[in-house]
Amino acid sequence: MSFVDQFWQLTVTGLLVGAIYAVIALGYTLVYGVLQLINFAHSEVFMLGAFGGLFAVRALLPSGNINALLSVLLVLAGLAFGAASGGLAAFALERTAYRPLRRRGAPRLAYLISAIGASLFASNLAGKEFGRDSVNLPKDLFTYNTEVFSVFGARVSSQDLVVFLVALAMLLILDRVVSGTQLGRGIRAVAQDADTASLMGVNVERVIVRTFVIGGLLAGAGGFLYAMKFNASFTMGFIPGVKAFTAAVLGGIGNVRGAVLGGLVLGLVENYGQFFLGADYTDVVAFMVLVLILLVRPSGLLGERLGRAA
Amino acid sequence: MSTVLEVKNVTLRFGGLVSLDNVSMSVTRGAISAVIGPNGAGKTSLFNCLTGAYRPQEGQVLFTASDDRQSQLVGKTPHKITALGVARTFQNIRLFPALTALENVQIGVESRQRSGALAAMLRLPSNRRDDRDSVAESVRLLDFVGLRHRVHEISASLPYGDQRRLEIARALGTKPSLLLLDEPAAGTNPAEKRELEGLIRRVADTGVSVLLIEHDMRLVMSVASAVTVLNFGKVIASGPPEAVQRDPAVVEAYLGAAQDEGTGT
Amino acid sequence: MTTAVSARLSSPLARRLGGCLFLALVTAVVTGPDGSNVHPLDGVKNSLLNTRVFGFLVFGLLLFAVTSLSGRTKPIGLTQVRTRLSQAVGQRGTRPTGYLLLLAIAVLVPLQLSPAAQGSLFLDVGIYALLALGLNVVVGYAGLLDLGYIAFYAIGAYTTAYFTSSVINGKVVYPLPVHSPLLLNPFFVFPIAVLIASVAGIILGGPTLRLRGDYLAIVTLGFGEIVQILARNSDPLTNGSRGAFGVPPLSLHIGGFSYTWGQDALPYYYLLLGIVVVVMIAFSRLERSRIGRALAAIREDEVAAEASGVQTLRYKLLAFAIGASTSGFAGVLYATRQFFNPETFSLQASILVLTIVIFGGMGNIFGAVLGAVVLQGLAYILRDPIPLIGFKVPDADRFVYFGAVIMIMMVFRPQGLVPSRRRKREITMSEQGMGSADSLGSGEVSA
Amino acid sequence: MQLRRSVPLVAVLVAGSLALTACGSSNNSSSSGGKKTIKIGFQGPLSGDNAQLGINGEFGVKTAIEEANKKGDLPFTLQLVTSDDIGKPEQGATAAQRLIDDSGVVAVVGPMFSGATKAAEPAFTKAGLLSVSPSATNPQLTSLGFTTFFRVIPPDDAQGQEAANYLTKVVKAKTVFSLDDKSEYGTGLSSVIEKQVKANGSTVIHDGIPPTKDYTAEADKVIAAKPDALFYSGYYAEFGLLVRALKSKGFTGTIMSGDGSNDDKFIAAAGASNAEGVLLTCPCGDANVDPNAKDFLASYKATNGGAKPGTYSPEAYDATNAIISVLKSLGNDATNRQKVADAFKTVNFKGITKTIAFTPTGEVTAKIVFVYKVVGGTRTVLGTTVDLVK
Repeated sequence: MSFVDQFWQLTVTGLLVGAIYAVIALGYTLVYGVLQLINFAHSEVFMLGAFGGLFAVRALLPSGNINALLSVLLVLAGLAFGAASGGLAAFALERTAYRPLRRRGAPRLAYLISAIGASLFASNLAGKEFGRDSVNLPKDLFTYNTEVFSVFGARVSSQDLVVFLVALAMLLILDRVVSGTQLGRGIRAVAQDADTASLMGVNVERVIVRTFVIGGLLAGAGGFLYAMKFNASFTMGFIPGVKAFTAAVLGGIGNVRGAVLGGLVLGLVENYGQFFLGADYTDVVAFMVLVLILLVRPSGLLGERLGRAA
Repeated sequence: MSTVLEVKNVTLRFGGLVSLDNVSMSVTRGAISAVIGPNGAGKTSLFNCLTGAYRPQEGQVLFTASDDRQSQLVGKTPHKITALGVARTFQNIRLFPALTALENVQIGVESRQRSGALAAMLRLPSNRRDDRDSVAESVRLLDFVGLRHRVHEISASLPYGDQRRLEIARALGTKPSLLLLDEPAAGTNPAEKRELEGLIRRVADTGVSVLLIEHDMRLVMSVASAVTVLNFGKVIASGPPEAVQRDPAVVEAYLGAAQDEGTGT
Repeated sequence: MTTAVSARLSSPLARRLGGCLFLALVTAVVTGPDGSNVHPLDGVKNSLLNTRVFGFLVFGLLLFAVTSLSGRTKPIGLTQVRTRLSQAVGQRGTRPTGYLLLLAIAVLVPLQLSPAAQGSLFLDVGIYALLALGLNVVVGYAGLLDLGYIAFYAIGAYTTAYFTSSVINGKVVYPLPVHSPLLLNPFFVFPIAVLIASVAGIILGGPTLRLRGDYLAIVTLGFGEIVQILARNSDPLTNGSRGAFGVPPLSLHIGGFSYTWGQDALPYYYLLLGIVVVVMIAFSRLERSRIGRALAAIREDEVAAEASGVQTLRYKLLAFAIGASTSGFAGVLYATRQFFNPETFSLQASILVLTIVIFGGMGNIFGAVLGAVVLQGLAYILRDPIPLIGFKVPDADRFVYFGAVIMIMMVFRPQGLVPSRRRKREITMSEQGMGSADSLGSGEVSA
Repeated sequence: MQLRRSVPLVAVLVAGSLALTACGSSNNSSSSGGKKTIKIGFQGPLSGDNAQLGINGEFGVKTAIEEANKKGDLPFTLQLVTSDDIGKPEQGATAAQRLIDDSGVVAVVGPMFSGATKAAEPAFTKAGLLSVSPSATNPQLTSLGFTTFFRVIPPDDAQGQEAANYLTKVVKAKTVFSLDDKSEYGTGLSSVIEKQVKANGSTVIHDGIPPTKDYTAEADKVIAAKPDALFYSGYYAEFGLLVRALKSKGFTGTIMSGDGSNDDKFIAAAGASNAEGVLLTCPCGDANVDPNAKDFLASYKATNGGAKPGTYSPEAYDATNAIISVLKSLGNDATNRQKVADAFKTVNFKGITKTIAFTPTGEVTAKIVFVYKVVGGTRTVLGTTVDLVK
């Protein structure tokens, strides 16, 4: 089992994980763009989205067999409910843990701690309400072992393909939103200079809330994808959260395309690293690469500007 | 007369943009010199090259310390350059806003001290001596710039003109042999300007060479003994103020700039 | 119609009412019955569709009444208490009597506590106070966000395990699969651990301290993770996740005198109290020295500091090394409680220390200690029924309450319990748009 | 001036808050309704990431206590006192001390995790308080001089050896991929298995992967190594995901895991079709499957609001019942910790998982290891290794 034999398999897996990292990373990067803050509670938005989508699909799941059309509809429903839960959670988060501090002009580290508190609160409350065991769908929406196609000999299951395509679609849509819509222009204006933006008639408060909600919608939908492929539990947010945060920094925090690139690079690096050094050292490799990249490019792969990138 | 600073063929580019184009000039020891030029002429870029904030692609900046040792400033970090004896102020005042006037100056003074962390934690005699010296020297400097009565005030709460002088005191604290002043008169009123003029002269009288960037021609003409004029990153004239003032290229540059300013921003 | 409703809803009073009622409902859910993953909404349903919810709504209305009538969101009495509290511990001018009184409390109160509370006072409060004091130098003084701080604690603990052995049941037990040829009394490990931890700090800081704010945060986070992963995976060196068992307790032999810190927590606590006091004195001197001023300068304006001759990188490195060595020192103390495993050195622990520092009041040594006492004390007290109400927080929900307290605290007092004066000024100024309260801000590169 | 006034204030605040901590844990055993109350402690992870395992144990203890109280043939009333150690060693000692401080506590079920056990036992030993772990399987634990420590579950070496024998002799695997979760439990188990597999003449490939959600890459790696069998040393949630990933990548070898995965939730996590044919070993009988445990199952559900027994619930139940049997035999001496601890050494109690009796070091004598197989979406007992491995 040489690296060459495994290369494509590892690449496919890496891109798949990377796409999910990227979807979560966007939430970090958008909020960072407008507030210059690490939203530490973003991982819990992701977790709540996962539960929302999963429970919705479970309630809708028919007892009989699932045909292709039905599975597509179920995935869409899960995405919608996941996104809605995530968006709602992000909205509540902004209202309770961020806005009051902004009104008081708190130092940046205070937001960080407030978000950590919110994160502890949300994840443990989810544990209380949804049980502390991991939950998954009672049956797969896609039949396993169905290889859709193979890329240079790498197997890609239909579920993986769906996860990847949906993630990709969300990334593209977000990119269009940020670069092409009025809301996107508002976000970019606030990211560059909140004071000037407000002088020029941008409602900064509203832009901030919407930025949170957009990040929440994405993370929520991403949470559903993740839960569909793996499972959901009240502690599920932490590790992907740290990874996605790393991805956002790797790409250049505040930079939308940087977050996507960072996510994919991190996914690939982890998988290649896992092959060479074993699973125990996956994170070591990932962080080593991060450090090396930051030493060469101190503000991430694509630099920082939200405005410039989109 | 010896020179304290020699700028030789300095060129600074940002991407395709040439900010400084083959600039050469020199500063005479003990004298007050000035760099003038319209907005965007490259004055602050030149300052940043002298103080290590920018690294020019070409050219040399040679500094001769009071002990006649010559060193190349290009490629050195700002604090190294300060340690050699070049101190600066900033165009848009950069004090440590939450610290007192005294503490601001102490930071400059203490950059020459050597007592370490352990000495500070154990409060060793060396540390106490350093502390005493730094307070005495800082108070002396505050007195020198006329801020004796403001010692314990928070720097951000000082009036604008006082902040300018405090910044000069902080720079003097590093015991420079060359002091670079970046538009010290910007935003000050006529009375403050007169005080500043006196202060700059007094600084020069203590043997510190001064190089200032200034917009205010009146101030430059009254204090400077040598003037270099920059326009579009090039030296277009240099010499004694009266000569420079009559230079047609300078007149042209300033008239053009004045028109720009009138119609522009 | 709708505009009228939304106008009414957006009026401050209506919004406050909504907020209070929302808070009441959240409280009802938090204190209500559990749900399960089979019926995910049952917990919420049973909490809200129940007569008890009226009690909470009344509470919400009361809250609304109190906050509206007093005309401000903060009850006045409490504010005064807080101000006095911060005056008592936040100022330089505190007189020796004040210090002595605090010290007397710290000495006498533990005698009244149960052994378990004493143990918690050492392991949870004391050690974390020491850790917070060290991190305060990094975050509070130098303004550097370090998320991998606990790694140095791990280094201290493993260094101790490497240099020591103990005798259990007549057998010599080495805590690690490898051990130093020269075995030492744990007291002699202190200097070694401090040295190794500070060297590790310099090795980490050297290349990375050039990075700005959040980039530094993520790199240090990575370092912390790497150290934990290495501890967990290097079985032949660290015994992996089985951890190190058999570090001997601290003992002192001077001439004929000898004393061993046994299993009881109290002697450990007093030793630690002494150490904490010494460290507090040392760090407060440090803050008031040229080094403290230089760090403040770096925090407030790095470019100006550099131009004033401050060797910014060197000072940051110094702050990093001081923080690291304090952490390493604490690691030795922790290790001498006989057993530890890599789980202790998790990212969550780093985050907890950071929370303590900021919760207590960034930049203030009293804040760091008070933060540890309050937060860790809270985590401990939540194990018992709340006095007066008699309500016992279910163990599994402890962190729901803990998180809520942190959040509420930061909302009402973002500067922490007892911020340092300098820090408080910086915060006020950054509100007015002057300077950055920490070097996390985009430290402008003069362009 | 203001300062002087504020210092006492601080004093009062600090002293008050600390005094509150003190009073919570100093209540002694009290008598109620004529019968004396005796407390049984429980220590385990009741909050944090591993709370579910702790709750499993707590519910098991609670079931046993309520049954005993209901029966009413004891000369005293039993009460449960819980102490949360979050499963972490740094909380282990404090959690233990809380139980020790409560003089009404005469015996403890727990600690559940090996790391917390190592941190807690010195205190239990010093206090002479009996502690019976339902789940700490690290082999080292009984050799560290903890005189009041017992466990009702065999250490990992027993299970590991049997599992390895089964794989090499019954499944006849020539190459075994041994994967652990890098936990104290997982690495302990995997190292025993690997040693035994090698001793039996087969090849071992080792890897470790800390709990994660994504086992895709690991599955690629396992498949590339082409082993005949894979043994996973870890817990059910991760094992479920691992099996899913392996099956989706087309792994056809034998998949096996140990007691940490022996739970119906594993089948849910893996998906019934993926879990089909997976083997599990456990030194325990499983309550949800074992016909002997039918009564327990009903009583557990009734006591705990319909919750089903999980991993270690039956062990916690058995440990508690063994303790109760000793308390019963001691009668009035049941309040004496030392006597309880001494009497427990010779306990002989037939529980639902096994007969609880101990070797002098505190290991349970019954080292029966069951092999389970997932058939048609449910776990079925194939038998004990004594019968299966010939």
